[in-house]
Amino acid sequence: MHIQDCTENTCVDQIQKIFHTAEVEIQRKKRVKVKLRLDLVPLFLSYARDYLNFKHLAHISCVDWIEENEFELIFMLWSYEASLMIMVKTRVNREKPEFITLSHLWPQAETYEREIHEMYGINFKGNERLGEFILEDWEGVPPMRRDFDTIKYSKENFYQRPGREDAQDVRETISKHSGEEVPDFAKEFSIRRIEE
Amino acid sequence: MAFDIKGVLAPFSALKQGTKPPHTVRYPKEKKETAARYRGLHFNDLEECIGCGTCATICQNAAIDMIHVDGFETNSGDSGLRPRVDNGRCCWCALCVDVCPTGSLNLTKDYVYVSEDPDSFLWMPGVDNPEGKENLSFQSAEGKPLLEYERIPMHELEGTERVKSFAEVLLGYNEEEARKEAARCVGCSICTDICPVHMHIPEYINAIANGDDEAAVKIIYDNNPLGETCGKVCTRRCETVCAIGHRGEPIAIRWLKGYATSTVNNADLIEKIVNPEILPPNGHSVGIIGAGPSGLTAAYYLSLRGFNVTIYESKSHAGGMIMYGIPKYRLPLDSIDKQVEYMEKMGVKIKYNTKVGKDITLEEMKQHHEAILIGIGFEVPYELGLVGENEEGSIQAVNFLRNINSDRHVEIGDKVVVIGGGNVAIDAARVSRRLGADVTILYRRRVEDMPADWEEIEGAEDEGVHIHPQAIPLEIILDENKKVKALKYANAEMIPDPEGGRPRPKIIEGDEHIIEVTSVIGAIGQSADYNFIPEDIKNQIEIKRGRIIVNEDQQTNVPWLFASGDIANRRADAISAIADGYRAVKGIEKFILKSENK
Amino acid sequence: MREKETTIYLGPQHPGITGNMMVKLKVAGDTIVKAETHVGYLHRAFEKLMEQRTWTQSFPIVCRICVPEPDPNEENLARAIEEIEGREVPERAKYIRVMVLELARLATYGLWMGGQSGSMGLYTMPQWTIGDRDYILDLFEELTGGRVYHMYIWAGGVRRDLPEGFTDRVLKTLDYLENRLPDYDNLLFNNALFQKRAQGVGIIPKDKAIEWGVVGPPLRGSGIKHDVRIDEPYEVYDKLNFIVPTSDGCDVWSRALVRRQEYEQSISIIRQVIEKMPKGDYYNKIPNPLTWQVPPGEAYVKTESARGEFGYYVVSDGSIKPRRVHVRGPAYVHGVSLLEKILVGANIADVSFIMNSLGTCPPEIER
Amino acid sequence: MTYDKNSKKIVDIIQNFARKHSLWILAYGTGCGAIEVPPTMTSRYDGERFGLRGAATPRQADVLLITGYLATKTLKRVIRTYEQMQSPKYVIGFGSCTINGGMYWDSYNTIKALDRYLPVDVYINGCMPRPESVISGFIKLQQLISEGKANGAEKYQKNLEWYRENQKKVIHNWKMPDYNW
Repeated sequence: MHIQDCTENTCVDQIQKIFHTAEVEIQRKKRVKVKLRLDLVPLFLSYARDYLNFKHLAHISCVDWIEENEFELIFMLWSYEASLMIMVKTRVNREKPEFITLSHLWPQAETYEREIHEMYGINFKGNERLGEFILEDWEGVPPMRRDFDTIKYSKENFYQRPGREDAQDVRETISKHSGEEVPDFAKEFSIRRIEE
Repeated sequence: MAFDIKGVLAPFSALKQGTKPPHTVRYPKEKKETAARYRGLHFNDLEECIGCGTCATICQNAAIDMIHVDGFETNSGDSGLRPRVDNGRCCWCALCVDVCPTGSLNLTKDYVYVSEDPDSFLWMPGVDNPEGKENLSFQSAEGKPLLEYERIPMHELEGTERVKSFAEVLLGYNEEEARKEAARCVGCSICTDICPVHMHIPEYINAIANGDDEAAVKIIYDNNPLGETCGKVCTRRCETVCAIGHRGEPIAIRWLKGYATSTVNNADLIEKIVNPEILPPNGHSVGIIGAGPSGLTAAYYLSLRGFNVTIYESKSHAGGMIMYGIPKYRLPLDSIDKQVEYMEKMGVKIKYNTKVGKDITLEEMKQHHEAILIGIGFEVPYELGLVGENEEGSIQAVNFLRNINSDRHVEIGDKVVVIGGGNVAIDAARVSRRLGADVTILYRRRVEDMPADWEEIEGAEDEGVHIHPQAIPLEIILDENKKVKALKYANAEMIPDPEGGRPRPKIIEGDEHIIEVTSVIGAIGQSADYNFIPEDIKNQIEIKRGRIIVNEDQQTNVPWLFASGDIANRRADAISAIADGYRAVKGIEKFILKSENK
Repeated sequence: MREKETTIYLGPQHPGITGNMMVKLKVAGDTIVKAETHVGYLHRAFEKLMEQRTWTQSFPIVCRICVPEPDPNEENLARAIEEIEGREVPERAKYIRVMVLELARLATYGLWMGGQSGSMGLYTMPQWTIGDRDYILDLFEELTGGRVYHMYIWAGGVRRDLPEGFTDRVLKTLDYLENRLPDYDNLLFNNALFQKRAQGVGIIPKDKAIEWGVVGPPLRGSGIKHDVRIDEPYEVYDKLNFIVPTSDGCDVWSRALVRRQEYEQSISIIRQVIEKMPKGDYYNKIPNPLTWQVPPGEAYVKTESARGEFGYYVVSDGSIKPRRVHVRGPAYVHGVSLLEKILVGANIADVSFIMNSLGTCPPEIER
Repeated sequence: MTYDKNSKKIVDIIQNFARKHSLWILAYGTGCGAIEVPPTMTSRYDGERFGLRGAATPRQADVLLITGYLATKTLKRVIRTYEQMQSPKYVIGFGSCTINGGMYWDSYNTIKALDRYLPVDVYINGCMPRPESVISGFIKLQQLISEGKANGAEKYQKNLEWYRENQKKVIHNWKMPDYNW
């Protein structure tokens, strides 16, 4: 079935008819948000592409929800006919992140997957070009993961030009002058610059 | 495809460009003027800059360091530091310019910075390019400021509504307003230096902004156990130096403190939230005379440090001047009771109705305690020095306020004149208004010379108090029953002081008036009563202009005797008294523990 | 007879490569049999850096993502934050934004014309177009204070109001640029050499264009009429009259024609904007930038940049820093997977020619 | 080519005079600063007035313009490019990020101080530097050349081991031929 004049509402109805477990909502005009179980996503994407006419894969993104020990994968599909975007969201376990490739549906999905694999360490089964993409000789935690500390890494690995050690903290200077002793539980609440 | 003769010839039309003059900018011979808001190198007006470091905080490149510059010392209102820019980091986004609270940091038209030495790109705007002032280009004044310069207004009762009762005038921030107001703060901490107590202001404000009121309360109680009182009546010198105040309205530090502490409405809750560390008893004992702000503060922190503390208070309630001197519409009494109750929970013992010198002598106290802190405050009013002053209908403001706060009836009639221009005078006037009288304040100098808070003065005017500046009372006229009937006063003109001091009032001869009154309230100042101190000790300590001279530990010339509060500092406000009490804690601790080690 | 295959590494140091990337070519004779793109030479980890910066501090970073055309980046981040936060933008700011975006488009096309003709050895064209582009940069300098990185569009509106008499100078520059178009036409678009060189090269078949994720002028050069400004109008594009030019050739020439016509459309859009621009406020102030928390939420926003659809996926967890900003530049697809496909069968000499026609911009691929 | 300060003074002066008026820039846009190079080189600012020209290959080039931050991946190529260049050769650090990391100071993928890895003769500060700044940088380089002070290549040769050590610290997998210096 082709829905040529698919609107936000008909799109939601249609999806809910077929995918009962999907959480579908209209985020705003021209944006439909679909939350799905991981194993249903490939099915849903090919359904959206072939039956709902969402032919354009606009984006694949990934968010690290480290607090919940999960990665969120987001697929964005655009229908040029309906001028509508579906945002498909699903969660992957962070311990053993795996998903299957979409390059059979959209060849350019391969590029997105290569990047997400490199930056988050998610394995896309079936994608043969996973491996070095943007980084070179990278060892250790994939850098876009939240537990990778870029400031620490940069400090340890790159030479920083000396000469700025004499910088003073305004808060400390003033409390030293006035004799104020700031307790530790208060220090947590100071608006400070980015840790250097 | 056919041979496209036109297409082959068309490009040759470019040859006609050869006749046109080139548009090349012949740099460096010919310099193109940069645009009016070009973002070039920085310039910092060192005099305007207060070293708040907001530029360093917002810089996403961590390009700005705060550095000490000769000629600028750390003092109230200036950290003494100035920004240094690392041009190896800077990206000229000019966020630092738009965020600068004083507007001292701007960008100039200069942009060429070429060198073979990579270490030469650290430089101090304003120090290294004093000529930059002439070349200002991208300036914060031009756009909308990034910071919020307008204070969230405080709700208060209408003037006509206020005079009907002693209900609190300021209604306080609600949660949303407090968060919004707190979020204006840039966290620079300039304000902490001028605060006599050096409260951790940026931290508790940011805690409020983050929605963590309990943390804010804990931070406030770290060095001020009367935070709630200060949140209502502090003279808030902090707000006078607030970085935001340079181009906008300062953060409402006092009201925010008031908001945070008012979220905790009983002593048990305070104990639960503050949960201070209490050291085990160390066997030493300290006696404190007077349960005013300074005495309570000292007692509280000494208790936390393991001392056995007893306060001797002549009246039936603790609080001193904040209990008996500040009208209820500014500071409800249950608020003080709550704070005192919390302190008693923390181990502070208060002996009420015990006047030192009468119920117990100083020598007797000395036998029980290793150190004694005097915090008796100024309770004896200055006399007006007018004829008829001691007759019926003439009262002293301090006594008047004390009686009112003790729920005693005072007869003042319906026409009151208050003499004086300080906070006590305004308090007396506003209380009289609430008792239903028409009130006039007579003050020697101009309104702008009045020592009272401008907010108090405005509040009084809103409530219908008439302020008559430049008026000097001459005589109280009595009726046949020796009751006050009228007041004679003269108008004055201001004469500039030849020595550069503030102008003095001088009576204009003949410009005398008589005003009918039912009461005259004097409020021209107070002093202390030192009669309880035995002569031999009095001879050893130094008393100057009514105040006991103490060192930085609040210690008098008699090592075991300490003094704090109004009798020891010239500012004579609650926050200075608290600061004295806090300092005395350290002094007493040092004194007792040092003698123990000997 | 099948020729022996050789591997050639084109770039990263190669004058014909746009930006800094590498294409590994397997060639038989001078015909490309297989192409493999290698990127990452410009990876600065912007997305990671933004997770360390506050929302306001992210704005100076995003404009570095695409060097020739930084404004769509600022626009996207601003619009994403506004969508999450529900912040209103004053009408005047919307018009100013459109003006800035269209001026940026003109500047980018100027650079593109120079690159496209430079890659076939026509060096007069860059002297003209890049020199003329400088007049647009002068306008930017006057408006924003910076020639290249503007830091002008930000959440809530724009940073400064228009300087006095600015619109007159914009119109004057537009007149100048419009008068230059016949010269450009004579030198490049009517040039028989360019036509011969460009036609039939770098084919993106119409039926594959959408499937391959092509956007912007290359998509329209394959005869498909799509443009974010029409499909999902942002700011005030729905109040302006303009056409979306297309061309059916599917080759470099078609893409050049599309851009050539869009150049004129942009000029017309800016003129309309100046005519319709209302007076009033230009910035709906954000709270204190040091403590500004954007409520939790997410947004995917798109802007039509000169090279095509620029998408930003922004997630906020309610803190003062972004949780995630994911940038989808048009070159992300054009410069990697698409290039690998359409280079097959082309000549080595056409590589840089085709890359230029796609508007490949490596800094936005790896960010 | 070696530089011996004690001899052939006049020859040096003539050589340096010739060198400073013919600085060919290697066309390698290593970073975002490359966007201000075309305006510098084309009609509006016309860098050819100073003898600046683009050169396609390292072997023809005199100046390596490091236009901004260097990702470690690019650094490897840049080192190789630099070593392929013929003396006399000069390096110009272009933009703040070559000096102390610029806005990428906490990035895990870019080097912060260029002079640890390559001998830099002149830094042009800015982000981006205007074409006028770029020209000023080249004028400064010309001045250094005529004074005989632009001797980065010599420094590199002398301290090769030190440079190598630094380079290998950030380039984890060194799979490059070592040139015979």
